[in-house]
Amino acid sequence: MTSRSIEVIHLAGELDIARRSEISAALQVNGSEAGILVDCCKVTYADSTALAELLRFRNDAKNRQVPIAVLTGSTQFVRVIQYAGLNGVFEIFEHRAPALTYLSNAGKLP
Amino acid sequence: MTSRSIEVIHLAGELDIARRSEISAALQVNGSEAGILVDCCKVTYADSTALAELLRFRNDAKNRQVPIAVLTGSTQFVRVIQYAGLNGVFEIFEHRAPALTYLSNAGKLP
Amino acid sequence: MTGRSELRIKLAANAQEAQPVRHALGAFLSAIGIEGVRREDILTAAGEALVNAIEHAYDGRPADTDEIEIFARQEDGTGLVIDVSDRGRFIELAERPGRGLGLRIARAIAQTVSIDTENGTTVRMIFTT
Amino acid sequence: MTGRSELRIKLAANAQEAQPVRHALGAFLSAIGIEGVRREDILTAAGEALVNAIEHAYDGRPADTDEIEIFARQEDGTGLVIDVSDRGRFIELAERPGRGLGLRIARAIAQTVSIDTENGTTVRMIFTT
Ligand SMILES: Nc1ncnc2c1ncn2[C@@H]1O[C@H](COP(=O)(O)OP(=O)(O)O)[C@@H](O)[C@H]1O
Ligand SMILES: Nc1ncnc2c1ncn2[C@@H]1O[C@H](COP(=O)(O)OP(=O)(O)O)[C@@H](O)[C@H]1O
Repeated sequence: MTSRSIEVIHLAGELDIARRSEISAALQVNGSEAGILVDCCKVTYADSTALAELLRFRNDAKNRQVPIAVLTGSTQFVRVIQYAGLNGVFEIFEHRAPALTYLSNAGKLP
Repeated sequence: MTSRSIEVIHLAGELDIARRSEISAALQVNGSEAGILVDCCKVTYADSTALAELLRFRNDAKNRQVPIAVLTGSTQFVRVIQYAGLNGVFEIFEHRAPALTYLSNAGKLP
Repeated sequence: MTGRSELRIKLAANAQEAQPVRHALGAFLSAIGIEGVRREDILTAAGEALVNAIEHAYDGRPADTDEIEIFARQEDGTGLVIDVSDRGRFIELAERPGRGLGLRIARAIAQTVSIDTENGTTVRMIFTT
Repeated sequence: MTGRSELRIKLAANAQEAQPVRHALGAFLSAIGIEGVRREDILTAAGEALVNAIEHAYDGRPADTDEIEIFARQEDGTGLVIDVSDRGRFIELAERPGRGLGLRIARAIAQTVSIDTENGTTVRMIFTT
């Protein structure tokens, strides 16, 4: 079987400028994914550096037609996206199951 | 069987003035104990208020001939006892087994 | 024993410094009774100003100590005022995609954000409480 | 943007206030690079002075706001200086069993502890770093 699968990228802790290169390295898309779940459940803080990397990643994914979903329970994370005016730019989910359902439907699973 | 047993009192967190009455209530001896282990493994901070309660408790126990041992892994706790000049006043252990052995030997188990 | 509650920290223009300074600000806010969403938002806004000073003020020049200062204080009638100052040069924004988020976030949170670019940059944020 | 790193917090003479103030001081110390045993000891000493002000300065009178101030700052050449001030009255110590531990602990940690009892009590602790 060579069916494409949904990849999960985990980010955790405080995502700020000190971790930019680590975040950048983690948020990569190669185009073979059926979808990518960015699991930010353990993110306790995110700043504009992290949001800029997420935006870049989302554009990369869009160009390669790979759907992405962001999973987060942190209210700071959700609010900072709003404050940045990026409402609606990311598909954000509080729970894993609906996020995976979204990716399954959005992705072109064989 | 009415053999007297070793009691364990647990204290945890930051032991400061705000918790004096709680600490005082926890540190009670009725005289029927074979020995009392004061388990401070989860204590992250103790001030002179807590030490004063411990001292009072140690005197109560001494009067009733109940041996006590203090279990602690916190370096702050050990140092604050030193700074207060109370070195040697308490039997302090880092590990449970030797503390229990001490209490078994010191107490008058039937 | 006069004066108000305040926190002033000098730091180097070093990416590693942002987190401990945010933590210090966070614990300061809790101690003066600012908690919950308000506290989190103030930390977010201050974090953006700090990151800007770290990233832009000295633009590649090597980090020294005391290049940046954060100064937070409670002011009667005004609320909480936070200045983030550096001795660098403000870089006027040529619109670039994916940039400009930081000040936008700070402006969405603080009641006012003013930027003074004489003798370095001072970003003043006022949070009415 | 002049000055040194400093933390000033006003608090009420209320037992609940000691912990968040210690936490704020602890995070401040970390942010200015004071860590480990030294940090823990400074928190212990400052905690004792705070508890004394809370417990003794107003001796039973109801707590109001801003009765106590802690002021910590880094001073060039001296180290860290912490003042804990109140507007109460110092109670001269008649030796009582089980008491007197607090100042003994603070003296064991700080290089100097001086007590000024004019206009309330100010306990100044100097920690050379
Ligand atoms: N402290 C500062 N020193 C120099 N330039 C700054 C400073 N703060 C902000 N700027 C300028 O303002 C621009 C916008 O900042 P911001 O909204 O935080 O977005 P970003 O940092 O993502 O570019 C920066 O790109 C920079 O040119
Ligand atoms: N801020 C203060 N205001 C009034 N009296 C104080 C203050 N700090 C200390 N004292 C006096 O000094 C004594 C010794 O303090 P301390 O060594 O901390 O022991 P304790 O608090 O256990 O009595 C106190 O009992 C009190 O009489």
